[in-house]
Amino acid sequence: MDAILQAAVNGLVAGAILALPAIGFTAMFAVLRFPNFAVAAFATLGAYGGWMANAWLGWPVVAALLAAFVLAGAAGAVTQRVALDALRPAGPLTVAIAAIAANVILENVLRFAFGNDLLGFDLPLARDVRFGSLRIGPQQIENLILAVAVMAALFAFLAFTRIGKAMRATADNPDLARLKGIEPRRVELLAVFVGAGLCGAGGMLLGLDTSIDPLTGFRIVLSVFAAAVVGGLGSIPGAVAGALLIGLAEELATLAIAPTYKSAIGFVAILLTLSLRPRGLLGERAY
Amino acid sequence: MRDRSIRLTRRTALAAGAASLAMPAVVRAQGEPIRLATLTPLTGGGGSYGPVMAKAAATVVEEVNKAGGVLGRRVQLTSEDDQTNPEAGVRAARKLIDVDKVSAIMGTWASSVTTAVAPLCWESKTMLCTVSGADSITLLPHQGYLIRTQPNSTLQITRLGEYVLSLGAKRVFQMIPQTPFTQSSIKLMEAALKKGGGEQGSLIYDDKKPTYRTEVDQALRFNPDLIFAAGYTPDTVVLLKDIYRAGFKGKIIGMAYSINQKLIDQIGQAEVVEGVYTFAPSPAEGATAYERVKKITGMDNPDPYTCQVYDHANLVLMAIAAAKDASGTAIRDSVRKVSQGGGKTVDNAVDGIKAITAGEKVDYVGASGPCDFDDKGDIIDCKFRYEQIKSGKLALLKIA
Amino acid sequence: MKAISDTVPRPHVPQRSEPDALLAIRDVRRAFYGLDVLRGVDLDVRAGSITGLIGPNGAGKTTLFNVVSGLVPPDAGSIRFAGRELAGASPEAISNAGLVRTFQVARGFPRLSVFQHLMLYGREQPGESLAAALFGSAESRRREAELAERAWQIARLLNLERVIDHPAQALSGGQKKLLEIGRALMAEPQLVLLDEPTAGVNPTLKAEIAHHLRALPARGITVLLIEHDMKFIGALCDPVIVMAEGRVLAQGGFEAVRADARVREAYMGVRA
Amino acid sequence: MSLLAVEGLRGGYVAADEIVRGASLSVEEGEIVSLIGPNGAGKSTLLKLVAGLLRPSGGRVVLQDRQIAGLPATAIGRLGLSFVPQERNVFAAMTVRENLEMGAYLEPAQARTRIEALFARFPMLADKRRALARTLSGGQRQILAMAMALMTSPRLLLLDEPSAGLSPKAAEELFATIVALNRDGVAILMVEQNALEALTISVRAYVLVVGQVAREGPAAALMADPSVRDLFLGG
Amino acid sequence: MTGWANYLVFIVATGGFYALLALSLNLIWGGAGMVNLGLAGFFALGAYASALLTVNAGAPILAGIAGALVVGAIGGYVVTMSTTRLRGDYLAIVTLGFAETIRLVANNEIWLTRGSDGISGIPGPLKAELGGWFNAAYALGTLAIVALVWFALRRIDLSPYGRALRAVREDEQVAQVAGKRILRFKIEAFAISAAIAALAGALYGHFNSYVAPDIFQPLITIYIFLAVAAGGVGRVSGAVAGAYLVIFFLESTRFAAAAIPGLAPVQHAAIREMLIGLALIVVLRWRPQGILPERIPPAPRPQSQEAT
Repeated sequence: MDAILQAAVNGLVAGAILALPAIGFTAMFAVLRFPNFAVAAFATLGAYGGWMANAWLGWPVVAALLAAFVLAGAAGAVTQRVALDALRPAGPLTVAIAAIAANVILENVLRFAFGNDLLGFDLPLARDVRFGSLRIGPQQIENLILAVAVMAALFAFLAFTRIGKAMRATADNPDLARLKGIEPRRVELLAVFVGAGLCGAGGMLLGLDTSIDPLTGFRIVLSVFAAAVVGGLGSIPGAVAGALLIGLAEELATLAIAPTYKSAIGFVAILLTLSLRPRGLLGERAY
Repeated sequence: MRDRSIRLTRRTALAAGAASLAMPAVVRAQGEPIRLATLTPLTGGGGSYGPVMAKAAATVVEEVNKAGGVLGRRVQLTSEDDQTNPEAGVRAARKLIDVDKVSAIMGTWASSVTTAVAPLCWESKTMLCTVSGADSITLLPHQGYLIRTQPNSTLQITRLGEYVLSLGAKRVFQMIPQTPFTQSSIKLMEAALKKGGGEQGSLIYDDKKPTYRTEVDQALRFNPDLIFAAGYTPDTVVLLKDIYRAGFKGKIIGMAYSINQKLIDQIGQAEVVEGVYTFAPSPAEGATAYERVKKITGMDNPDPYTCQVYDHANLVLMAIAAAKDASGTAIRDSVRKVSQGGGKTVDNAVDGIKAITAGEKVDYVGASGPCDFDDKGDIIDCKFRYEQIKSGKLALLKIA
Repeated sequence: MKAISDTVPRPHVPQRSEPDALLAIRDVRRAFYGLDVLRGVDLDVRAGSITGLIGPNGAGKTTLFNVVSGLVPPDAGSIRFAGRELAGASPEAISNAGLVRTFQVARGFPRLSVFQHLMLYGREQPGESLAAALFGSAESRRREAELAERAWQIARLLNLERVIDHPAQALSGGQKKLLEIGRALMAEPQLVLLDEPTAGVNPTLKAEIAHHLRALPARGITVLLIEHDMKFIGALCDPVIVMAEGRVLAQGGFEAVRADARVREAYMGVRA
Repeated sequence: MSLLAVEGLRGGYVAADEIVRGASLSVEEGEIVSLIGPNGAGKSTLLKLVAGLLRPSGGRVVLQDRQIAGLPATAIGRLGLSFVPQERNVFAAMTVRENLEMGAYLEPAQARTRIEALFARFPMLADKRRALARTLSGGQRQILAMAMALMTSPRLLLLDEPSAGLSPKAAEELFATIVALNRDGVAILMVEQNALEALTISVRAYVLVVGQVAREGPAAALMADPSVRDLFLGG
Repeated sequence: MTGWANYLVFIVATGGFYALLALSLNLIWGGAGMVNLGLAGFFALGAYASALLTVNAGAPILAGIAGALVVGAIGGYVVTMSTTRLRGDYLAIVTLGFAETIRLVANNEIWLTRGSDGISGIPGPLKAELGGWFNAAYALGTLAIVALVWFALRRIDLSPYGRALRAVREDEQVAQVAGKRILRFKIEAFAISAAIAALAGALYGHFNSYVAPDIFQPLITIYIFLAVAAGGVGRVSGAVAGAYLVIFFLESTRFAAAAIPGLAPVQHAAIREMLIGLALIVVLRWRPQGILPERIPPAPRPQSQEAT
């Protein structure tokens, strides 16, 4: 029983971190209508960005997180402008393939610059806090708070700012949005910036807890896709729910099956969702 | 810590560049050179070891060339990347064997790469010197074209089990990712512990996960007094952090190839790794060859692989000198003549070749140990090095 | 101008015994997001007729076509075609049962040639099995030759011979419309549903299309068509069915329907 | 001078396929003008050409002395012309209030006061300000769509079949709303299937047939003309 | 055979495996408009199936290859079943996950796959008899199989079956209305495509006598996408041409890498992979039709035509 509770706590923390890139992926999909498979590289880029800010410039975690967001977001926007935009008339699958190519390029830019060595943040590690038989790490709590804060900021951005509303409007009804004077290209670029930025923030939180190398993002990418699909592609609350679910499922599953199959949980979740409820938990296009 | 890793990269970059630029000119001047190659993981999972390994071999070749080469010929060393990936390894090996026509390939690291490349080597009569440890490798029908300087898993784990018992641990939990030696590691440890009345629990984990909290929980439920962390550096970093967070108070032991200075720097907090034991086939600490490797690489504690590949290069060059023939078969037939069986003790190829040319019998004692091989190509006995991390530094406990 | 029946050999369409309703629709209902688009449609299409389906925008005509052709399943109701219940059947099953439709905005396969379009619609293609594709079969070659012959004749008839190897995306709007009709002809259906066959077509071409359509019943092809051009309807269709607000309002000869007060109101938008 | 003058307008969805073939019409300040005609005559296409959603292939569109043919829809919107599409004319997943804000996306400064004014004018919207647009009834949705168009304080409103899909009662209410709006000085050009109802509230009307204006005149006169009725049935 | 000749033989054979993978991708991407981002997974599936059948069960090599075809087809069937009713993006995500899962299974089901040890000693056909000529003979055999698959796929392409498949690619709904059972076409095409990828894997294993999970990196899938895009999506010959173009590119960068001084090996490798990604984007952007664009086969002229 304790084991289950403990795994559940771990799963929720993992899920909260997973939620950021999952939101990013789903938000980009909602506005641009193609799956941007470069999310792995965006997450890795964010991890390196945060690390540079922290280890080189000595920035504190929150500032570094902002740096991670901005760097990954900028990379996303540049990728979109330079490589992907021109391919959109050829259909979403072509863009998705190009996004994979972009992922390979970005990952190798990092490899070129930093090599394959592991990097770690300059932060003290603390022992876990115990609540009865449950334990949770201060870093986890901090990550949880940061993840929730980023999500809250995102929801506030979408709910209260003019441009955030314009983003939702474009995802909802692009033709009408254009008619109302909302510049689609600007909104799309913003969506990519925010989406890739969230991936970057998620990547950095991941790096905080663990370590960073050019494959940091790749390791979680299947779980991210699973979270987005389970929640319903294009639905932001869905991505949050999906991420928590996948986080929980991955941790709980280690109690039942070999831990080596953790990565396969996402795949199974995707298959189950598509077979039983193809539009995901919350359906597509819901905000 | 960051400075360190960058400096390392830059230095290897310069070395590699210099090697590739300098070589052709020398070759033209000398006619038909002797061709050798390193095939190390410059990228991928072993990417942090390969570059230094390649450099160590390159330096040996450089020294020999400076001293006039072997059999009056220059030695040309080609360095390829196996990407820690057997498919890429096979493609690279093909190129080395077919295009570069090398007579020896040195330094293959991952067991899977070695297993994939070995058949190409024995079929083309190319010597293969490896640092991979999986038992299965020397059991391949390699017809003598393979030697390894790394003790095999059986030897390693048996010794480790004895040591663990000597530390007073009775309940040992092994946490290990899926690798070629995973099964044997668990089985051998189990057997070793049983002999001393110990007990083992084990868990195989996925080495690509960002956190191992639940896995650690599972380990703690076994109530171990020692955890054997048998992964590679990247996953062991994560694992040790999570073990620390979980408040584990028992002992931890791991392999020195993963728990090294890099890992300590990585974790960055002495407390987390304080008291962790490491275990490794010992480089011949204090041996003169070992001191040379230190100088070449600029590392305080050169890792065993770098030492081993340094030995590969020396052995191969001396074997060529002894056979008066640079073919793979010649190397196969004469490598044991220079590595063992008594004679003048030498610690580098320049001295060795001089002695051989003078008609002396030599016995190489390398940076990784005495370098004596049995018929299968396995190293005969080997010293092991036991260290413990004390305030962020690896402190030597014993070599035995 | 030759009508299709003059040049193309009659297909072996089994003659149906029931003389009357080839298609009988009863109380078909369909709602989208709570909006009732079809509110209980009842209509019959007599075998051998060219039946016109008219009505103001939003009356549910195209939705009815979508339901009948299987693209949209009905919420309720029955669709009997040649004695078979089709409600809820898959589009391909309906098509293979001999009921083929066209689309309002000419839709097709932009990168396939005119010839390929025509061939695609050929019925009974043994060559569409993997085994036949890989190993070839006499049966498939024979049928392919037969269909090719027919495709050429239809292309010639519709003046598409010149562009037979052009991809559909390179055709003019009118040619696309003709191709739609050609495809329907290739399928040798018992019933063809035409969604605005003359939308955006010039008067000359319109007459040509009417000419081709008029020849269909003689070949055993019954026609149900949606059209906005009343002249076209008047000249071609009998009977005419009027839909409004998701129901059938009137049915009968063109003049009678035109004179119907309810129909005039529906078109002019008078409300109760 | 007319508020809107359209001369010889041509165009369609595809350049090669003209649906509007040289139509001319005008709307004066403060008028309600109806555009009626049989199905497929090109009425909606004409509105879209005027509003800038489609690019005309020929002809002139003059809004208060300015040639606007070929300008993008948003630029035309800023000049005082608002278009209400027939379908998908609200942001379904956003609240009523957010919809209105999007209506004045280009003029955010005035948004707050205008929303208050519209809430005063349409109490239903005020009541439902936090409701998602997708939960509104058909009639309420049309009102919201028009209110969104009014957020830019247009001089001229283009309505594309506002009563399509509405129940008779809802349609009646909608027409009443249109009349009320017009009294406040907004000129209206609307396409309606519901021709008799539209003519009833209009000053003038144009009958469009195969992309050209076939008849025009005072609404009452057209309503009385039997040949107009015949037009719809292909007489 | 030694030296350059042997190296070239090796390249020809490897290019042949890539060509089969490209043919596999081309069948569904060009033919039916579906994508398979898990090509490496099907490649692995075939390699393991044949290796296990021949090494563990002692089956003859031909039986192993046949087994690979069957297992590949079943794998393709399973993957498409859950997604055929949905948009293509979902299939893309599922195939991505499939490849990763195959790798996990290969790594962990040690009783079956020997884990990351890999399976060595996979027999090669007539290896003993051919001796030094084995590689050359095998490369030739691979080429023959590529030619056979090329021929079969071209037949499919030009047959009524291929025509229907293309119709599915262009507009599923209209194809349905035209009476085509699109589900059957999509599943069949994907299963055949998966079987061809598996065939490539089986051939790979018997050539190199060794398979291991690490061989089947996701990057291979990118290579093949580049091959098909560069060769010409929808053109059977284009896939083969593209595959050899890519292998040429990959191998020549190995020699070119030394030309850039002052870089660490890691950086050389990074540049190579960057170039692959860049090339794919450039091709998609500026030469989407590839070097051999898709062709419309002319309608066969009927004999009676002259009469009219």
